[in-house]
Amino acid sequence: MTEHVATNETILVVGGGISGMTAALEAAETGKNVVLVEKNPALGGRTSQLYRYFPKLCHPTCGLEINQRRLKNNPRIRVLTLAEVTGIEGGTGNYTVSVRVKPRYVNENCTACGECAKAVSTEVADPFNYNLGTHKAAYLPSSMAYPQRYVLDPAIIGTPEADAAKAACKYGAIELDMQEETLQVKAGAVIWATGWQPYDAAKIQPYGYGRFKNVITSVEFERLADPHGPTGGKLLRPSDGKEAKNVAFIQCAGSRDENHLRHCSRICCMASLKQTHYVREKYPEDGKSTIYYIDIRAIDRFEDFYQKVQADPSVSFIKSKVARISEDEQGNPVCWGVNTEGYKRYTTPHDLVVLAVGMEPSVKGVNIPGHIVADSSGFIEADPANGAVFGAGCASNALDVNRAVQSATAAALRAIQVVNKVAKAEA
Amino acid sequence: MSANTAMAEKYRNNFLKEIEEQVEMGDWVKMCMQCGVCSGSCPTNFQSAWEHPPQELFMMIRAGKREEVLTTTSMWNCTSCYNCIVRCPRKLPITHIMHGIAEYAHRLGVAPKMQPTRFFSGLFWKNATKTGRVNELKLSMGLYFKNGFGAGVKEGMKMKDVALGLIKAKRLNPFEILGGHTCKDQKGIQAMLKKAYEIERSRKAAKTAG
Amino acid sequence: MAKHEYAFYPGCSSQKGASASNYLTSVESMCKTLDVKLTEIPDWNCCGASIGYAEAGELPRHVMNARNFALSEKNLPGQEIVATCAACWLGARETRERLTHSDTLMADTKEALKEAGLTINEMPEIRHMVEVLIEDIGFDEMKKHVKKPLEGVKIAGYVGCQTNRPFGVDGESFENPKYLDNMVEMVGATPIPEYDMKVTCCGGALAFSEPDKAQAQIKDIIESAYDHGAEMIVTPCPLCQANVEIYQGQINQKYGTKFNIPVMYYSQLMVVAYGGSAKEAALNGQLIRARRLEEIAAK
Amino acid sequence: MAETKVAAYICKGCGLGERLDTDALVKIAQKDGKVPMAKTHDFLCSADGVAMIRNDVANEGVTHIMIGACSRRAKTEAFHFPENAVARANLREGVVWIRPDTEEARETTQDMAEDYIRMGCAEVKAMAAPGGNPNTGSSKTLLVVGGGVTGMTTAIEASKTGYPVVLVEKTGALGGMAGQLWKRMPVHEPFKSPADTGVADLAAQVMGDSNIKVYLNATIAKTDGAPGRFVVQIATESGATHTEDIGAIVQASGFTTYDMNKLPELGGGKSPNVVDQLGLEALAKAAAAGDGVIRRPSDNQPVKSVVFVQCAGQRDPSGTHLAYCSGFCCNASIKQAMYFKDANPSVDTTIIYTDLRTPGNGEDFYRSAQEKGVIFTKGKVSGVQPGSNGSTVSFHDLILDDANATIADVDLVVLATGQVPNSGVDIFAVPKEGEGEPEVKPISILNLNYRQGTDVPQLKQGFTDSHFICFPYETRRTGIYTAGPVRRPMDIAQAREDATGAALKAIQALENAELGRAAHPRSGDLSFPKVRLEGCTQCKRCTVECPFGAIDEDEKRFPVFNESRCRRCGTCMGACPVRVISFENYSVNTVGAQVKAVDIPDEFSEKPRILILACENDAYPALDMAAMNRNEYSAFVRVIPIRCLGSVNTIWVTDALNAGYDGVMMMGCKSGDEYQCHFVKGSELGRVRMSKIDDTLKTLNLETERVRDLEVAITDIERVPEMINKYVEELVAIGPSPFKGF
Repeated sequence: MTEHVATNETILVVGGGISGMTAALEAAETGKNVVLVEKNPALGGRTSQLYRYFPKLCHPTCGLEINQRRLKNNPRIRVLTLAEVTGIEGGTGNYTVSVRVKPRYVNENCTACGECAKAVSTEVADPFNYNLGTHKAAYLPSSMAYPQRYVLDPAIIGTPEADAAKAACKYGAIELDMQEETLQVKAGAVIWATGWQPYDAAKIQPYGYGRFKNVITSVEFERLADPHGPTGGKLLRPSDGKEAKNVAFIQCAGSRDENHLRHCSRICCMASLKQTHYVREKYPEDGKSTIYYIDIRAIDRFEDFYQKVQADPSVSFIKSKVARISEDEQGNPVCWGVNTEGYKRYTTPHDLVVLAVGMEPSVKGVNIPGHIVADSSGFIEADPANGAVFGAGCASNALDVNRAVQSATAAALRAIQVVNKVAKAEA
Repeated sequence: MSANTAMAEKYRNNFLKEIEEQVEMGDWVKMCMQCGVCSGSCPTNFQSAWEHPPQELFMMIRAGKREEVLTTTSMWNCTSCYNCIVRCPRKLPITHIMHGIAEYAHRLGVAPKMQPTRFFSGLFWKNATKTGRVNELKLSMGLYFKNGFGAGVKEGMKMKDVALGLIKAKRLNPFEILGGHTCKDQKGIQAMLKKAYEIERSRKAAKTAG
Repeated sequence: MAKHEYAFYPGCSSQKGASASNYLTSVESMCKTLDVKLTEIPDWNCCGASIGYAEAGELPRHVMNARNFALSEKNLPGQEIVATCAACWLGARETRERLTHSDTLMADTKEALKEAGLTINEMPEIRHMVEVLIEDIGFDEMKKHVKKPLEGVKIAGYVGCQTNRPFGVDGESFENPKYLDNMVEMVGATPIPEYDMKVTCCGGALAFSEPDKAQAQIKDIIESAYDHGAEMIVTPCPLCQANVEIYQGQINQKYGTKFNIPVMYYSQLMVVAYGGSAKEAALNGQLIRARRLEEIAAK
Repeated sequence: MAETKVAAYICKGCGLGERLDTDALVKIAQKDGKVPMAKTHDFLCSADGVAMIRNDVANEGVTHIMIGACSRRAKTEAFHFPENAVARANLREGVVWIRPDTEEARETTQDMAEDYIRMGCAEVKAMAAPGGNPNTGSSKTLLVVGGGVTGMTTAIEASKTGYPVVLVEKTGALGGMAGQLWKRMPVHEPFKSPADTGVADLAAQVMGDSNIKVYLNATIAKTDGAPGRFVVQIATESGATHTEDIGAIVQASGFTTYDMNKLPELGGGKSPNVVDQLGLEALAKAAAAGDGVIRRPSDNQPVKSVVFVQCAGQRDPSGTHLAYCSGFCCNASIKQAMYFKDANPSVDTTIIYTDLRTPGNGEDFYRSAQEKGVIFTKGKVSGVQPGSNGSTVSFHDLILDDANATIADVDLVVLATGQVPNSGVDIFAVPKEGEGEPEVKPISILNLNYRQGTDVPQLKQGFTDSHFICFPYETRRTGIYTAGPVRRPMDIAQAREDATGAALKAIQALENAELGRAAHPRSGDLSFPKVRLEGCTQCKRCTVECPFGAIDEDEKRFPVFNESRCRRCGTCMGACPVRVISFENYSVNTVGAQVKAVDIPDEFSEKPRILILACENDAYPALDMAAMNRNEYSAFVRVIPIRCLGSVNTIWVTDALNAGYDGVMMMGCKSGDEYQCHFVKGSELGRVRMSKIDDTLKTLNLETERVRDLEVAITDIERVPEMINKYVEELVAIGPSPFKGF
């Protein structure tokens, strides 16, 4: 990664998750200059917070390692972290994009030695772990963090803690007077890859997320299973740290629901099928999973994964949208509902309930700077009216990783087509 | 030919269409995706199982199980708590559909005769519309005496304490039996309702014809 | 002139000598304190209630409510309609929704109304009394008038169904509405926010037609109140109040329980807190007397 | 290139200065490492430190740089010297971060650091800065095989990007399967009704594009060469063969529908009134051409009732039919039901499904169908009995739990059969016992003139999909990408997206080929395998084992390296028994020299030495992250990162054991069906090779425990240190290697 001046032959990629990184890398490896804008202090996005991928059960960090190596070796990509796009002016082949960059308070001198963290005692919520845990106010976002550079939480700026951190750094890496700045970046095309956010489970009132400690979301469950996570990879339930051996997975938590998300989020069925594997992996003896579903959407080649899980005696499937959750004296969440296959009523206690929360675009169509055509869920549509702003990955649809990467690769080509035209015109 | 057989004839093998045209909110039935949230949300279904919970009724309607649907006691268990409505991911007005199917079965005279709520429901409406306002005493008496005088006295005795309590608390007026609260313009109300029934009947007939 | 004026739709159960007459009494004294003027809609009629469905049919049901709208518009032009009864409020609001969204239904309704020499030109707002209290008066104003805080009285807020679903009070959730707890707190008593039966159905009209089914549900509602240490239950709904209060004896017989918990209206709590007499609060209207409140009222 | 001058730079930052005797390290570099120039710096990755190195390169003629600082994964921007050979001795993550900061640990920690300096110096000397593969081709033309939606989209997108395209279609017209559809499912708000397929428009664009050369009624007779320099022979109907110079290839050979005649129990082939989805599209097209009424084939009467049977011959675990779900069929049946409802709402349309699969906005399409009166029934169809006036569909109604549900007098039954990929010859197919030749012999699509077979390897169920979730375009034939339903079951929308992505990858491949650069996953790598043919014994291991089919054989059975097909994994190098294959910056020597550079204490020292060969993609990062989390492990191990387990040459292991190492740990990625090796077969081949090492151990009469093959994932930050420490204990128990001190 190096600094190069952005021109209208540059491709600007918004979002440094797997889609944004892919789009940036594919474009750069085809010889184009790219500016990659990420709002978090490190690249990786949503997938870097997953423990395993379906259907291979391999680890997202493995692909992230490869992509980061591609990035480190490629001088054509300029990465801006803690940066957000606030405006897009101009048109196809000639955009000026305003990028607001928040202060990191740490410069490139940082060697990630960790002395600043030792000097700081303030703990702040750890968003990488969906706030299930905390970390120091001087922190490396994760072991895979790229750039591998510490961050100071604004909470301690102006406090003695910050001075202590500065004093602890031998390399002059800490700059407490860093200010927020807004850059104007020229670009011929923009790839919008801001990805997705989990639907706010608290809005699904009958499930009592927020009221019942042992009702959590599928993304939080990923962190529990991950060795890098707050429990060091143990499936312990939040209320009392008890081992969660009897786990319920509730599908369509927000999705396929006109009171919440109208669309099907596509990934949740596979994600829950995958997560039953976590339960079995951690508790081979007496782990037990129950999936409450409307339709199991193990689409195309994923079907065999579904068939494998179906064959597993520790997993049971109940065709039912759980009506409500209550809590019993032991703090077990109790699922109430009717199995619609032959009308069987149930009120079943579990150790832990995992809500397979739906996907919504992190930036809804209407909130994207510029006039972008999006569907009713806020996903960017492919539309000539969008000029050279191309949606990629989950900003364009509810996609699994594989499809998101395809989408990002396609978006890269569309952007390249534009900057090639610009180059031709200028030649 | 009874109203029921007439309708059965008319809609032969398309019970769904019959429901859509003849039942209030019936055109929503096709929108159900069988998630079962209504059945799971229904309080009486958990206190004392419905023969067929809402989502199953919807499926039975699509499957043309006319007889079973119209004669079941199920809908009559609805307490109008509206849990199903607020939770349905397809926004089906389930409470109203339940009432609608019940009303239709009642209209066709195939609803279970002895279903107490069916009886009370009719009784309530007659009571309320007779004078424009509900006469709670007559309402309860009417309910207790539905199975004749003897049964009525027995029922009434069961409720003796409750009744006396209410009277003592001035929340039940024994003299209501002699009239009680009424609206002034009863003539107007009757005429208005008569018209309303006419219109509704003709609208439904129109659909049948169409 | 009063601070707030509304067209009032008391509903059948609130009439003199009817099952919720104590509700009306307490509401009247409450409104006096808060300077709210309720003018009864002349010759109003029954809303039909949800239970009327077997005979009501669609149009007649809406016509009944529409008649009240018409009367209100004619006699109390420009005033919002306020109901104290959950069923009346819901019935009227449903009619309002349906008529606004269906021109046919509107036309048919007007045609029927003609027979009673009435018509509707504009749809009135239909408010429940608790909406008026929370949105128009506000907790701060309500609190100002508290003279005798109901200190140490632990009260389970039982919201029930029809003031809560499908419309509910703005900003409240269907599963865990908080306004009733807030009102309990406002009058100086101790709420029980974790009371988990607050929106469970009392069985509604089935209490009459199929008592066994309804009473099974009522039992849970009362049991949970006791489990949470409540010494009384408060509700905004006449049918809830009646069902939960008057069958306790029968439930005790059937299940061998020893239920004897007073079930009050929010308006009764407020009147007592506002320094009103037991009579003004219609405490004599309880089958199960609320001794604690009577004591406070007597002070 | 100027003569070699090696310099060693040792950083004192990040606690290295405090925890290690860096002056001793400098001496080691000079004495044992034999480097003429060795320096320390307090903060080597700082601008000043980097400037010092640059200056030595510019003014002191330094060509080879040995950096003793942090992991090669850290500070890559600072230590970026593309012109030079660079080795990194990992003193931070590799030494001080995994060792306790105690007096008693100090000596062993220092030993460790000194060895890494020795290894770094030895390695860098054996390296050269890679110059790039000279054997390049410069064709910028894309070959697209298949003229369906996928192929046409690829061609159009590539042309739009400025690259000429040759499109080969075996039939007489463009359009493929989509060309047979009346309409497609909508791809824009409001997702309520069927939309135009857009096929005619695509075909027109292709035909009107002077940059796209179209061969109809044509097939690929032969494909020779490599990315950038493919030579493709195209056979046409006339019998004439045309030769095209091609840079990269996109195979969009599409699918055929599953043969419904294999489903007699569902009425397949039993009645003209039982059709598959394509059959219905034909009826709909005919209707559209006429009065718009879809008629039943048997008697041309208007269809009044139709039943759609989902998953017909699909999602079948028994192995009789397709095991997978084709993904598009639910939406397709919904669309087709709308054909009827939109024309005449009184037609009864029922879709019988087990799981309705309408992802994304398909949910709106589903709702729209319900609004239009399409009836959805969750059930399993057990049979379709065609009769004189209509068929009877028997099914198990799963909601009403009625095993004997039926729908009678059905005018038309539509079987939603799935997609079967046209992926050519399965080059790895092993004919099953007893079975002779399959009834229809698969016809090759590409006719690759490759040592390893004529077509692209298949992944599962005949699809040529990538095995990698993060990298959907990974085929095992560099510069050849497959797209559309041949790769994975998909609908039109996804096929078009896929086609566009494939076009980019193909363009990228031919551009890289011209620059002599590697493709993914070592994209940009300029090193490439060099072979000393005079030493070659024609054993064929490299040609057989190369996971990417990069190596052919000449008539004298010598290996022919096609560098631009190569992915630089080094599997050939690992396979070669006579060690004649090497890369400029990665060879038997670069690793071997490191193995030998380690100072082996005598058997009385109680300081065992264990060699760890760690895959640079997963195991090495795992060790780094273990260090970042300060998970300590034994000071007796010496870690060497390798490109892939497949590149491990057994000589390294035997050398190590001969040199007196007490044990060797090999850390590679998961192999087998769910392999996680980035070079597909690399780790598997490496393991097969190592499984044979036991014989060698016996001949040396050493315990088999002395070589340990381990599967390591990148998340094993807790597990790896534990494994290391356990292994060290085991070896201590066994006792020192008898080969010490020789």
